[in-house]
Amino acid sequence: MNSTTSTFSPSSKPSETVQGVTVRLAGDSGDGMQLLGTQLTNTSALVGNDVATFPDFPAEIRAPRGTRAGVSGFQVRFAAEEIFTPGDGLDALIAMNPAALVTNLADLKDNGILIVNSESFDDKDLKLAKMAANPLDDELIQKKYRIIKVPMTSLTRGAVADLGMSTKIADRCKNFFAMGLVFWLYGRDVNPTLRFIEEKFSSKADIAEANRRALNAGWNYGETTEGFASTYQVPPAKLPAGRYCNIMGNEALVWGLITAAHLSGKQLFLGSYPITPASDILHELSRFKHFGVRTFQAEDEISAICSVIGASFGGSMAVTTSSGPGVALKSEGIGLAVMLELPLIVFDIQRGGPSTGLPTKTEQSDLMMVLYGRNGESPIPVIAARSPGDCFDTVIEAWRVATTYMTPIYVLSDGYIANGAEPWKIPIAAELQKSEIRHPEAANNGAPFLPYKRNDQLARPWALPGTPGLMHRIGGLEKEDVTGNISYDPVNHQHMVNTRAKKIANIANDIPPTEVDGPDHGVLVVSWGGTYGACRTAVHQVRKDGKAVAHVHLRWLNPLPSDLGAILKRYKKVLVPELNTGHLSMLIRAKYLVDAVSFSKVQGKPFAVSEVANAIEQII
Amino acid sequence: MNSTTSTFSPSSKPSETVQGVTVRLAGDSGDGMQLLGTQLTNTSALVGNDVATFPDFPAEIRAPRGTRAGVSGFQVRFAAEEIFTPGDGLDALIAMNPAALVTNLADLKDNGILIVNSESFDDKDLKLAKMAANPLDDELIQKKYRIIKVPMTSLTRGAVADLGMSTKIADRCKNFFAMGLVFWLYGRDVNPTLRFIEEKFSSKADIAEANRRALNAGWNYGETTEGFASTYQVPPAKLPAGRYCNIMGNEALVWGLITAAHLSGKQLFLGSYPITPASDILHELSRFKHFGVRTFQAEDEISAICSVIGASFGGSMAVTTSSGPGVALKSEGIGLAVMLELPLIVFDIQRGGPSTGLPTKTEQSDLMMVLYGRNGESPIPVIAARSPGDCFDTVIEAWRVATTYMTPIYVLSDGYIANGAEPWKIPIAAELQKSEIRHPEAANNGAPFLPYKRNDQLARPWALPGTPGLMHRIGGLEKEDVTGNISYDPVNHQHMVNTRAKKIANIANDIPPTEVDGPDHGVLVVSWGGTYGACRTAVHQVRKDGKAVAHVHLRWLNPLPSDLGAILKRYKKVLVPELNTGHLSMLIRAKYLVDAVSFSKVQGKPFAVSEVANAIEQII
Amino acid sequence: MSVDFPVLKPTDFASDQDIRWCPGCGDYSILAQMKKVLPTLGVPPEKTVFISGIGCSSRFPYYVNTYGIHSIHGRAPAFATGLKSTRPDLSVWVITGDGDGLSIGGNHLLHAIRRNIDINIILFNNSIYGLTKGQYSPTSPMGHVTKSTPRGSIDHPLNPISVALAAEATFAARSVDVYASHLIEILTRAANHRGTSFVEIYQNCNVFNDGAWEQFTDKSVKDDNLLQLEHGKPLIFGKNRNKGIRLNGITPEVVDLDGQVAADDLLFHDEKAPESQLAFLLSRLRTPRFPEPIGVFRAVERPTYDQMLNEQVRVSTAERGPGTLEELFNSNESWLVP
Amino acid sequence: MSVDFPVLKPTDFASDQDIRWCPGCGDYSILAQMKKVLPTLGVPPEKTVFISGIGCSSRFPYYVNTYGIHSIHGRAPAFATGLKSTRPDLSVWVITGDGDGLSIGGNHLLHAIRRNIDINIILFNNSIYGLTKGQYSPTSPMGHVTKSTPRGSIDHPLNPISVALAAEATFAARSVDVYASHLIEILTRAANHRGTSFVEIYQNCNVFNDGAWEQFTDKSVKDDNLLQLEHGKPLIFGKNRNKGIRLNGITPEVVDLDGQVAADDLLFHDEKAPESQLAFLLSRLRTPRFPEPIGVFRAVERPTYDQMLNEQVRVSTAERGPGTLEELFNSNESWLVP
Ligand SMILES: Cc1ncc(C[n+]2csc(CCOP(=O)(O)OP(=O)(O)O)c2C)c(N)n1
Ligand SMILES: Cc1ncc(C[n+]2csc(CCOP(=O)(O)OP(=O)(O)O)c2C)c(N)n1
Ligand code: SF4
Ligand code: SF4
Ligand SMILES: [Mg+2]
Ligand SMILES: [Mg+2]
Repeated sequence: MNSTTSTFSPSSKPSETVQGVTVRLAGDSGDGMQLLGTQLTNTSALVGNDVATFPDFPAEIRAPRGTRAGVSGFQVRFAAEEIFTPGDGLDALIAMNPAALVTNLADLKDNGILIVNSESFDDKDLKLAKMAANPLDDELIQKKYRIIKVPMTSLTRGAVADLGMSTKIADRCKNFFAMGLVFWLYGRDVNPTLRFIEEKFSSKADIAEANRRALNAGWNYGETTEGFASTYQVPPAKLPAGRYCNIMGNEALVWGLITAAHLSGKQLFLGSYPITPASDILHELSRFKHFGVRTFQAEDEISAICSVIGASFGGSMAVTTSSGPGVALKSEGIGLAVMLELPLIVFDIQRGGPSTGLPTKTEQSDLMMVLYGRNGESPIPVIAARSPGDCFDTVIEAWRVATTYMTPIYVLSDGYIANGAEPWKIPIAAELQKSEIRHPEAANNGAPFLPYKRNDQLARPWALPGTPGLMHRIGGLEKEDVTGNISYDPVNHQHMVNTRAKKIANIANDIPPTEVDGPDHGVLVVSWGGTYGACRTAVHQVRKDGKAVAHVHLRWLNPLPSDLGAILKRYKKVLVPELNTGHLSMLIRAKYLVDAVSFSKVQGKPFAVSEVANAIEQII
Repeated sequence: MNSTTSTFSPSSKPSETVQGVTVRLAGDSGDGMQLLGTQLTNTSALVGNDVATFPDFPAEIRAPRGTRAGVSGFQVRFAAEEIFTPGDGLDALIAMNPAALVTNLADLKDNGILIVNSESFDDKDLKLAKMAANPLDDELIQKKYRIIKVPMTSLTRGAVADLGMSTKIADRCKNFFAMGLVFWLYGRDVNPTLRFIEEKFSSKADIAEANRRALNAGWNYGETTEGFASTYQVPPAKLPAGRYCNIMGNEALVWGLITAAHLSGKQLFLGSYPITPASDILHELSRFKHFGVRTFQAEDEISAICSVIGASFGGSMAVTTSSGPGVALKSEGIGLAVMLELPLIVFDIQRGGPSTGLPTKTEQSDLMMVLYGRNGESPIPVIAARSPGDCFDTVIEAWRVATTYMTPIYVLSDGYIANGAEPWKIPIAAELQKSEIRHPEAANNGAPFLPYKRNDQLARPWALPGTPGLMHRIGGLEKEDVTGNISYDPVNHQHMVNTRAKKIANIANDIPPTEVDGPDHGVLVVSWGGTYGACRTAVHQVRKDGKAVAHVHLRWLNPLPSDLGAILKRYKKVLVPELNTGHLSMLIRAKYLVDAVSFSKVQGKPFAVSEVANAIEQII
Repeated sequence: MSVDFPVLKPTDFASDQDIRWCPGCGDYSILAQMKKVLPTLGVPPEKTVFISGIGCSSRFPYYVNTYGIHSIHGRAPAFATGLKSTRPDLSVWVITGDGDGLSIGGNHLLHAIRRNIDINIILFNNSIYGLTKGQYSPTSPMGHVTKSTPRGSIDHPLNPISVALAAEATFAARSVDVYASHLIEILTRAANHRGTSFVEIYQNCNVFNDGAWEQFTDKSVKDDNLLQLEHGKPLIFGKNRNKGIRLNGITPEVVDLDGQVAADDLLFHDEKAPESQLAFLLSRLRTPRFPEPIGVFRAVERPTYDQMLNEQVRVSTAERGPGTLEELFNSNESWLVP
Repeated sequence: MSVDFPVLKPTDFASDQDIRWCPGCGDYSILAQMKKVLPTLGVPPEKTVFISGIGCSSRFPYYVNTYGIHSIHGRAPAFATGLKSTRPDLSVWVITGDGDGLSIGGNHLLHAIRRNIDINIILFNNSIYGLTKGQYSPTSPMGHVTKSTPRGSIDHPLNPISVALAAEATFAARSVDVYASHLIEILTRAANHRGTSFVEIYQNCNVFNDGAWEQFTDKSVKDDNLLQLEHGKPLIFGKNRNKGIRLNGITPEVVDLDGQVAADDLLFHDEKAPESQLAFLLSRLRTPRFPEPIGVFRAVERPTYDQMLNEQVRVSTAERGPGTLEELFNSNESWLVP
């Protein structure tokens, strides 16, 4: 639905215009910070700001109240210019309790705004957060930041008092009070959120009313109390014209899948087993049955990949989604897909490893696994999305390549992209390019069908069960060229190994020329995947200081673009920032014998722009 | 048992002395060629020759009689000098039927001896082998080779005639007839084989007698017929003094395991799931229960690796064995072992891939998988055996490292090593070095035990269940340094990732200086695993022609020896022959930025010496 | 369906591949009977798919001229599930072995059966790992001496029919490789059952486990060791059909059909029993104490997974109309940038 | 054993980790009862090992001060098998969930049970995937609306006890998270049983599947929905114990214990029945038609895997003498090179 024009009266207090603001909302998992953050994001997007978000929640469903482990955070940056990251330092931090404060304060800029619920800092709360003294009384903190203590609990209770609901329920509205206050502070329109409340709580009128009141109470608190001298205004960003919506990575991925299926006239089948942070793709897709989407929650990841191979054999657009440990389990099945040369997509929404690792944190440490984690010579194309919205295009390109070359393909995303959000320019459906897929037709000449007779792309025919005269058997044993019969012949094996490799290498011919951002000399920063924003921003920053720094962001990890070697040679230094111990840098060094320097971070967290900028400064 | 001195009368015909002979025995899977080959090997070893073998059998249990698919071959080279391979060209080929002849003739040297069972070349046999004409009538073949047609069927039947057994049974003795003939041709003592027959058929006296007669009939046939002008003698090789036995790769591996367990005072536990060519390790070990060996045939490879982790947690020497597809399935479990930092050995007896591939053929294409086939940053040491006998030492070294550094470790072998055989100098048990393993003792101070407090090797303590006061829980989630408690702290994660990597890298300090065979300039050939023999021989050959070629054979693939970088830099050219598409060469290029050239062969077959020699000549 | 369809012959289902099983292997007979059954089902070769795992038995698909996948070890039911869910128009068969289906593949078997996906799973039970040359399998008896158990197996064997029933099977049956006509009947019924049909076939591996089922194939004793299940009929067996199975409480016992006991006193078979306890009880009958039943243990109706999955798609589409990209792209709140 | 052992208290088994389950989760009660049971078993903490997979339930080992492994998803029984086979002196517990144990881990569960390895497997059945925030599980009822099944699940659920029995279980039992005393009794019996003890616990996930077991915990109705199994006793239930289960042929039926039907006419429970059909029949009793049994379905003796494995080692050693390296190195024919 489109945003209905709102009758929204801005604050009467003086307001200061700024180019961008970074806010983090932190509280208990139960405090509804994620909801608060999403509302602030959408509302900001609706007024035309560019936005970028970074939700960060604990691995436990509901870690104990008030503890540091239980803190859930949501960071959002909204700006009047194009932005690529949710920002490094915070302009404002809303901390609903001591644990939230202590675990997030380090990121707050000097003189930044610190809004706390002053009523959640009693001894019990401090003890839960394992804190000796009350930070609010801390001299230093009071000097360093603009602290605003708000008795949110009682104010919220007051606002909903005459609705006669239990204080337990009443207290649940606290986040809407905080929301109102934040909305006031940044001159955001409350109407979209009011609409949201109406829908979300349509069945519970009293709850809806309570939240509405809390929201307004928060807004009015800002307007009336001395605490706040002025509000801040962030003008709309100059985004390319068009209709936009705010979209999350996994959401864009789902839309991309449905679109790709639609454009290629295929039925979409997902075979998957739940795992963080990939589960939402299964959840989302299962809601699109009227698009002809079939989802299968398998008994495990092995069954998932195998079901997908079966569906692909049958002619569906078949995909499977997982993360680290689940992807490892699929290795054997994917190896078979390589041998069968059937098109399908495997999504690895990377998380912190090794083993179970850090399930809710982000990392790029599966690259080598998806490239080489199979027995034998088993080449597979690998493509990576660079941002939430980019997942849409990545999926469409992946499916085009998978079907053109008849190959399984890996699409890499990560927890940061999956749960992050950004404004996304909605394409005109009618303008999207159809990609029809040809299947061999029935043959009645009695000649045996040749399942491994290849076309110019070295792709074999995708012959579908049900087609008369094309009956054939395929399997995991090495097969004879052309006929596909089992063959143990040494020369044939060599030929097939070479052919499978060549087929994937040829995909490079389909990859558009590499776009280089910046000069053709000096330092080249090469990145891939979710670090795009931090790297691009950092490069621009350093370049502003007159340094010669260029940026290449790779969408394709296998094959690498054919022009990459030439580009690399132009630069004195090559820096490869990765959220792993240097996977891409190893590939580049091996392939091009270029002394690429790895800038590695493995902390379960995305790069801060400043970190990358410093690394660049270092090697200049 | 030791060889009893034999009363063996050599042939009365003239005999020619040669330095070495390569013979291949080829026939139907049912024809007992493997048995024939083993006997010829052992007998040759017993007379002091150096021997090397290469059995080659079909994937099917019993492929259809007489077809090319059903051909089973066994190649053995016995020599008066030290040899590293079973040889390229054949001096003699024994072909029991047309299929065996066509599939093997190409490898027979010009003027080589070709012995055939002339009675298995009728039209039916030719049809089965899909041959139009009878090769025995072929002009060219008769010119090119010294062809000897022996009516083996009727001769064998004749030899056992008065035992009154069915011709079906009688014909089963054909291979012993052929054996007798071959033994005569190369002046081999028949007594060991007579002893073997006695044991093997102790329960079936008539069969034993029939085989004995067939063997002698074959021997006498050589002695009496015109066909053979002279016999060949291969004098003993000058091997280092000591007691030797002939040993196969998987056998040496089993002995190494039992010995390592013995020397470290550990109970050996094998958790495994059958798969070619690793199954024999399970079979062999299950026969050593009186050595305290416990074998567990798991329901699958995942259960196998997990059972092994459980056994290691309990304090056993725990190992698992598999090949390509099975190893892929273990990835997730091995990732956990990395996180738990428990000592265990994973064996990958490599076979032809990808997927099910070529189960009975050899390949080195799992290297990248064992290095990188896990989610997240998951470093594991990797060591590779270079020959059948070397498996023994490799296993002992692997276990030492695994326990010293508290880490899972990969040992790589392959089908060629596993089924190949060579003479092996039997160590003096008493002289083998004991390696005792320390486990922390009971603590009663009530202080919490610190499972991730490390020693100088960065190894954590191996605290065993049953020890009072050391109770602790470990798991796959990232853990806090020292305490091992779950930790999502970014800095801690970085520290643990670095520490796990550093620990494995440190193993390089334990690796002896790299032995370089040859000059310090010119071309350096770098190899690993089962290609040792072919590469070493080829390098020597080329060097004989006065060329500057050196050879480094790597036992450790991860970490690479610390002196390797310096060595590589000394050479103008670096050649890396591998039975894969260039895994090690990629590692070398990435790590040392040396322009290593990959010489790749992926045909399910070992290198021929000539192939490697040519490759060297090419780049000189 | 078969009506308007040209008559097919076994040869129409014979592939051009030469067969790689050992001479004398029980697999040959099963293949032969399958080739006789397929033409009678009214399903053309191109609408038929055979999916197998890895093992001697799993070579099967190469020998029938239909579509087929020789997949990986133990996972065939998962491939079949993906295929049948998206292509309900196909007739999908799974060929597996006692190792492939019950060792590494036990879980997929369990879940395919409980979902009642409309496929036919044929398990070749030779109580041994054939292709890997003779290790014991999950159906090998305790004490079985094999390559990997020189002192005898210590694993209590699984009973395939019991497992299928506990997996909520709607169709479970058993036959023997060499009983051509019986095997034909069972395969035909399995093919015609809607839902997962599970069939265990006693198959002889004459190389690594010869004679494992001798007691059921040896003319002189088989009639006393086999019990042919017939729906609605009392459980009678024996060379001269003079023995029967009677219930004592809930415990079965073998009785002689002499004057005392009449057929009516015996336990009657009911393959359509809504609950599975009778079928389960029958699956527990083992020699030497009892004869072992062959035939259909259980055959009941339950909606199939593929049917329900596609029904949900149909209903959603009917309710909400076929999805369009416009609808998709506008499911989030959006704004216009001029 | 417990005699010469210092008396232990529940606190001796409490770990120093703070518990990360949601407030109100059924797991708390199970943990509390387990801590009461452990000190009574005469096994010191250092001889006790808890091994779990992945899931909320699988966090369990962190909360008991014994040795423990929080392993990977679905594989806990395999770790336990390796440990117990080599360390029969340890008391090994497996903690798993309905997803961990029956979805991804179904096959390992099956094989651990059939081998009768001497471990205790406790399955926390909340009919949902908790840790991953609410997808349906193999025990979720048909039609269950969850995150991954917006139009309701179409997977026919598995019955954990039936599966365990088909896996040849020697011990199978069921209890409910909030029935402290009953749970203590069942856990104690599971611990004391030699062989694989399988225990299913109805556990409430108050966040993603609240009230799934309400009919068994809600005072007003529970007595009519629950049947407490007692060995050798007739199957009687109901608030005023006025209802029973009677066999009609092999079909169970609910009868009122009015004048007509006496307790003696009812089906009697026999947990020691050599064959498993009675236990299986009981496992099929489901509401609303029947009350659901809790207690011990089956408890019989069978040699354990670890026992037999170590026995083979003992016997081989006795027969052939402890192996020496000299013996090993000379098992092949050898020759001397001077
Ligand atoms: C992942 C994997 N593990 C192990 C193997 C080796 N393997 C192939 S078939 C087989 C067992 C076959 O036994 P069964 O399923 O009973 O089939 P049969 O040969 O007896 O017909 C094994 C262990 C494999 N191919 N793949
Ligand atoms: C290989 C792998 N796949 C998937 C996951 C994600 N995952 C963790 S727990 C779980 C299911 C938990 O359900 P259950 O076993 O019922 O435990 P509960 O949380 O309900 O106690 C899943 C799918 C994982 N950790 N590893
Ligand atoms: S090994 Fe046994 S099962 Fe396999 S083909 Fe031969 S006889 Fe048949
Ligand atoms: S999500 Fe459910 S099962 Fe998990 S801890 Fe919370 S209440 Fe318990
Ligand atoms: Mg079998
Ligand atoms: Mg659960």
